[in-house]
Amino acid sequence: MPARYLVAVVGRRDYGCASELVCEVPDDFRPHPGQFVHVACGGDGRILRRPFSVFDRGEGTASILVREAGEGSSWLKRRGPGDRLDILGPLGRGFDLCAEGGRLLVAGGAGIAPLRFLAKRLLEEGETCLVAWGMGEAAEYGVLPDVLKKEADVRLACLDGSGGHAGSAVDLAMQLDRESAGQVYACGPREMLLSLAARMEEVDREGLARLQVSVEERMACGVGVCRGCAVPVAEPPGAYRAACSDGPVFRGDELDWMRMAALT
Amino acid sequence: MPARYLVAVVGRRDYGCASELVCEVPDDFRPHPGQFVHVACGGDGRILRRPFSVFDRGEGTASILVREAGEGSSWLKRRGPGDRLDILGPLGRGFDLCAEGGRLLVAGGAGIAPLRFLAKRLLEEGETCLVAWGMGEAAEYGVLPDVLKKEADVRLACLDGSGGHAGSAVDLAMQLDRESAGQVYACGPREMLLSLAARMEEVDREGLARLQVSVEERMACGVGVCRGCAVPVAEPPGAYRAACSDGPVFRGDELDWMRMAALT
Amino acid sequence: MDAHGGVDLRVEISGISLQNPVLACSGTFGNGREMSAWMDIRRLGGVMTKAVTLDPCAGNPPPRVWETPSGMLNAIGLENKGLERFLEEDLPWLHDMGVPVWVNVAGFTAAEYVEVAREVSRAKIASALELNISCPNVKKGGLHFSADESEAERLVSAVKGAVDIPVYVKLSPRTGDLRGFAGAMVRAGADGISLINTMPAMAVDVETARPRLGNLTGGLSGPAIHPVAVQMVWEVAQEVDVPIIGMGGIWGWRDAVEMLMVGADAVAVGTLNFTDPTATLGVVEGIAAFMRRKGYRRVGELVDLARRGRSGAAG
Amino acid sequence: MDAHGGVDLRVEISGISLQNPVLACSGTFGNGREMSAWMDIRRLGGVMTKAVTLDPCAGNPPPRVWETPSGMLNAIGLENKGLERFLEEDLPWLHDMGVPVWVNVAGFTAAEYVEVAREVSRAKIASALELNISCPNVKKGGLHFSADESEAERLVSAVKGAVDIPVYVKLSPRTGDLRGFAGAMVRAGADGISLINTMPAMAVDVETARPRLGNLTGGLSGPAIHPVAVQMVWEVAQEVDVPIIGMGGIWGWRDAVEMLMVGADAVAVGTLNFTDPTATLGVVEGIAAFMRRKGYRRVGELVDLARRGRSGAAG
Ligand SMILES: Cc1cc2nc3c(=O)[nH]c(=O)nc-3n(C[C@H](O)[C@H](O)[C@H](O)COP(=O)(O)OP(=O)(O)OC[C@H]3O[C@@H](n4cnc5c(N)ncnc54)[C@H](O)[C@@H]3O)c2cc1C
Ligand SMILES: Cc1cc2nc3c(=O)[nH]c(=O)nc-3n(C[C@H](O)[C@H](O)[C@H](O)COP(=O)(O)OP(=O)(O)OC[C@H]3O[C@@H](n4cnc5c(N)ncnc54)[C@H](O)[C@@H]3O)c2cc1C
Ligand SMILES: Cc1cc2nc3c(=O)[nH]c(=O)nc-3n(C[C@H](O)[C@H](O)[C@H](O)COP(=O)(O)O)c2cc1C
Ligand SMILES: Cc1cc2nc3c(=O)[nH]c(=O)nc-3n(C[C@H](O)[C@H](O)[C@H](O)COP(=O)(O)O)c2cc1C
Ligand code: FES
Ligand code: FES
Repeated sequence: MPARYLVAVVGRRDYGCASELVCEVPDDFRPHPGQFVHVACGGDGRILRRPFSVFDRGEGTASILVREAGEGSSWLKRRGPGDRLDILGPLGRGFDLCAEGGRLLVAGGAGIAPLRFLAKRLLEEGETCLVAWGMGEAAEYGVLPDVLKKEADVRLACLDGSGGHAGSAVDLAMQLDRESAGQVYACGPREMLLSLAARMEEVDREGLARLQVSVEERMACGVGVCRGCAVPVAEPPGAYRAACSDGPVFRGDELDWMRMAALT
Repeated sequence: MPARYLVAVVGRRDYGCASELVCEVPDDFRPHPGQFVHVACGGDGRILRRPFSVFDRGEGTASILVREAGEGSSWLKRRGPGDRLDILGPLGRGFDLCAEGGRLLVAGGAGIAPLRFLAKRLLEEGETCLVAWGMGEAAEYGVLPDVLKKEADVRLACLDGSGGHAGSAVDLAMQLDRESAGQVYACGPREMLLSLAARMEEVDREGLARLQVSVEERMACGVGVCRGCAVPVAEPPGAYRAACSDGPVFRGDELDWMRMAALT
Repeated sequence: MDAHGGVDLRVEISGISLQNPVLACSGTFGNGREMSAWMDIRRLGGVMTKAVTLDPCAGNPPPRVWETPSGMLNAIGLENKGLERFLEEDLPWLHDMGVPVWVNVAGFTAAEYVEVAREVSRAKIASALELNISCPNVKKGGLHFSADESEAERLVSAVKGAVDIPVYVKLSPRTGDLRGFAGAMVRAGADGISLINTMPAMAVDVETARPRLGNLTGGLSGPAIHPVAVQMVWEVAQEVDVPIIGMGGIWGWRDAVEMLMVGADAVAVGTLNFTDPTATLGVVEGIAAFMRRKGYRRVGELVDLARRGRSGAAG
Repeated sequence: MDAHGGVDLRVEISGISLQNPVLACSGTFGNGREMSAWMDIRRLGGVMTKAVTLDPCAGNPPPRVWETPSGMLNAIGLENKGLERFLEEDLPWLHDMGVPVWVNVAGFTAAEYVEVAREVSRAKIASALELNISCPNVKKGGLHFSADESEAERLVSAVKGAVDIPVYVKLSPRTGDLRGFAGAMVRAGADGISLINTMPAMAVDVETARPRLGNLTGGLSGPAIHPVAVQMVWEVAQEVDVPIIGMGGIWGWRDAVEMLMVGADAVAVGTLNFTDPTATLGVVEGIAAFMRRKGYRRVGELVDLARRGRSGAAG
């Protein structure tokens, strides 16, 4: 059950442009991979919470990975032991883990957050998975790639060629395994999701049904009441669903990719 | 010349309900007793600065005494070494030091701030002075009374009888020296100033001319442009002057005490 | 009432009994169902539903929300399932919760308002209607009525003629002659006034020169507009004799008490629900604690106190 | 202009040449003298003076200011030394600084507005007038004109008939039919529009049930109202062809650029002056830096870009 928690930050690990904030959480905080927490990010006239995917769930702790993107995330990234966070969660519909065949996880930038948690869970459940993680340059997330490589089969794609595959995460993913994966899980910038969806559709008409994406949309409430986080869906035509409560994870064939592409 | 400074807090001393914040200031920061600084008090949607009297000016430092009165002062009171303050100052018209005869300083609560600085300056200039400081109970300002007693002749008045004179600062002051003082300097809550002015007027018709009060009025700009800090003055009738630039120190006979009393 | 330690929070407006003066604002509480995962909505004074239109409405293209200093913009665009599903799914559910319900009615033409209002009234399980003639986020209907007093009057009388439950009219902060407008609504038959809706507002990303909202403009809500709402309630309360529900940036019990003191009979909490889904109940508790501390026994003692206090002082 | 690294900040509106598009708002900059202790006011695009009334005006009883979330209330009540001393002391001083001056004119009757306007125009050293028909803090005059279009029209034509310098009309956010009102002002002769004035607003201390301001109600300014100002400029820019000076909660260069992009020809900085008396010049520098970074050479390229950008995209 989602609830409001005031959690103590018990650790912070800085990874380049992002920081992992480890918080003490009670046992009843049971996130599913792909779910998020809605975090109050300080005062300064900021009245809305910010959504962050669950990055990890350990013994008595859970963590988020915060990339600085603006004032709220910048405030959050600077928290550390001694601070408390006001969070709502876990929220939203996470990834569907049931699938036949291999799993391919495609992350763009901080989109690694929910996919890392997913990968851990999949491995715990005895599944195999392959992670393609794209970023601008190899140093962007500090030592995080090395940390994650110890946990799972993580391959990097760097746009500037400074490490791993030289190019995008989508290119890398398609090279690695575009036909055999039973399920492709993705999280990243909208452009990345658009290009991935297009490539999946190229493969075969059912490609989008094998895709699950976690979308980023601006949110107010995070709990399904404001309709602020509208995502264009295929059915009924012209309709929207709520990223926060119907998502943030959608099956590729649930979304209206044409209208997704038209959004700025 | 007043200017905007970003000053480093180099010390904080807690005195019960108030804290002294000691800041590093450049040499060209030359406050006169009774002048104030206008301090930015954090974010949280607080867009206006808060005025605080200069409490002390030492070697390369200046300090203010902050009593917690609301959200801004509460934020300010919690600053300490490592923090920086954004201040404008020194601002306003301070006390007129020239006078014949003894000086009596009458403070109510945190109104001690400008009078402490005044007393130090008077003593430095070889004048004598007597300070009557009123508060609710003797413990309210921690050890500050003891600290100040080492510097000057400070007498306490506690409303609850827990120390010094049992009663108000005004009562004490009138007992001490109501006729001989060449100049009476006062700072404190409006009610205190009203009662002091009434008592001074009782003494003789010129009593108010021997009185100088530092008034507290809500301020926006602090520099004389918004006319937000209006203080009712005697001449011309019905007119107001600006606490921030015409004051905060006014001669007793400059003010319209009838209209002062009508304010809430 | 014992639940609040000797303080009676009950309020009766337009013949509707509220157990306390705190409602949830239209559009900020869904139709109650999602919020019931977070709180016991039966403890509210009342719920004002998300706007209901005749036909289902997909709403505006995203992005639909943007944060501003101490406020937020929204341009949801009346997304809702339409009258039929509202009457089937949402209204009965709310009714079963036993909480008074103000159904927020919107339309793109006057005829649509009237039809939605008539059907809701016919369902016999809504406590009242709230006519949303002040939504800044639709091209037709909505705010259009707020700019034209006589059209708004015609709308209110048409709706009144079609229903037999109380009709509240929700005012926009973009109203020129506020007193005149409020008075005209009451003369046209309004049983109560609610205010304020969001303020027309806008933000542009200077890096791209693009508006932050898909709809280009939106409505401002939250603490930023609270002082505006207080002033408007104060002004309208001097003009009309019908009950007033005050809303706009209420961010805790203190803001709610302030609204009552300037003349609101009840208050509604909006954007704060997004920051804290249990906030409404905190406001109820806070009002009760304030009343206990100050020795007030009934909510009515607070209503209009800022004015009565002064005239008392003057008299 | 070399001073700004290849970027030309000059703007010409109503035949008045401004070296940059940043003015200081009326009432937030005094008449320049106090501010000149903090900055070189000759570097401003222009100064809009504190309201001038025919007779000296003592203003409202204190308290006159109160802080609200990301905003402030004021009820100064047009305190000023009156026309005569303004013409003797302040206007010549400002003129000597060589900075364009908009004289903000207020009155308690239409005749007073006209007389002040006539005398200022006669002095031959003011660049333009700004008719303050939107001050929420006086019982007569002020906002009263904003609620009545035809009275406002008569006032504008009467003033126009009495002066030979450009007349700007300052609009209130409490205007119902904004486009209609702005259009009517231009047809009545307004040479330009400035907006927005403060929003009528209020705060009450719940502990005492007393309003926070001596005047009971006041005007809200600051970042809280910025999105409202942006929307209003956007709307008025679609209606009128005369120059627009945009103001309201500008809190840095970004907000100023935003105002230009929705259609303002120049901007004015208000409440921010209270927080930082040198802020206006920071806004000028910030605009220049933005233009350099983005490759804009003239301010005019920014004006209305949010609309032009879109129509460009659509066309
Ligand atoms: C379901 C979900 C999960 C997310 N998980 C993560 C994560 O694990 N790690 C991470 O670093 N970021 C994550 N994000 C993005 C993160 O929420 C934004 O970076 C953050 O809200 C930016 O806030 P700001 O105040 O720093 O930026 P500003 O640009 O100042 O924010 C202004 C407003 O826009 C919203 N906003 C801005 N950028 C985004 C965005 N990309 N997505 C949604 N809203 C945005 C803010 O919430 C705020 O309301 C996630 C977003 C969503 C929707
Ligand atoms: C010239 C001058 C000198 C001062 N010197 C000192 C000093 O040395 N030490 C000290 O502790 N206090 C001093 N004060 C009072 C101090 O400025 C207020 O306590 C402080 O502004 C309260 O801000 P807040 O945010 O905590 O309270 P809030 O009540 O939240 O403030 C809300 C608004 O009201 C204003 N305000 C509230 N109380 C006062 C007040 N008493 N006077 C003026 N404005 C007020 C605030 O500035 C703010 O704009 C002085 C005031 C003035 C005018
Ligand atoms: C996201 C959102 C959706 C809203 N939808 C409606 C609506 O459907 N009908 C309506 O009358 N008001 C609607 N409003 C306005 C609110 O009911 C309320 O009048 C306004 O937000 C001011 O209150 P607040 O500042 O407490 O939010 C909406 C407000 C928000 C923020
Ligand atoms: C203290 C104060 C005094 C003002 N006085 C005047 C005035 O005399 N005439 C006028 O037209 N506007 C006056 N205004 C309104 C401002 O000029 C400006 O329109 C408004 O404050 C919005 O801008 P801002 O949010 O940047 O302050 C005043 C505003 C403030 C805050
Ligand atoms: S953020 Fe409110 S419905 Fe999704
Ligand atoms: S605070 Fe602005 S004039 Fe004094």
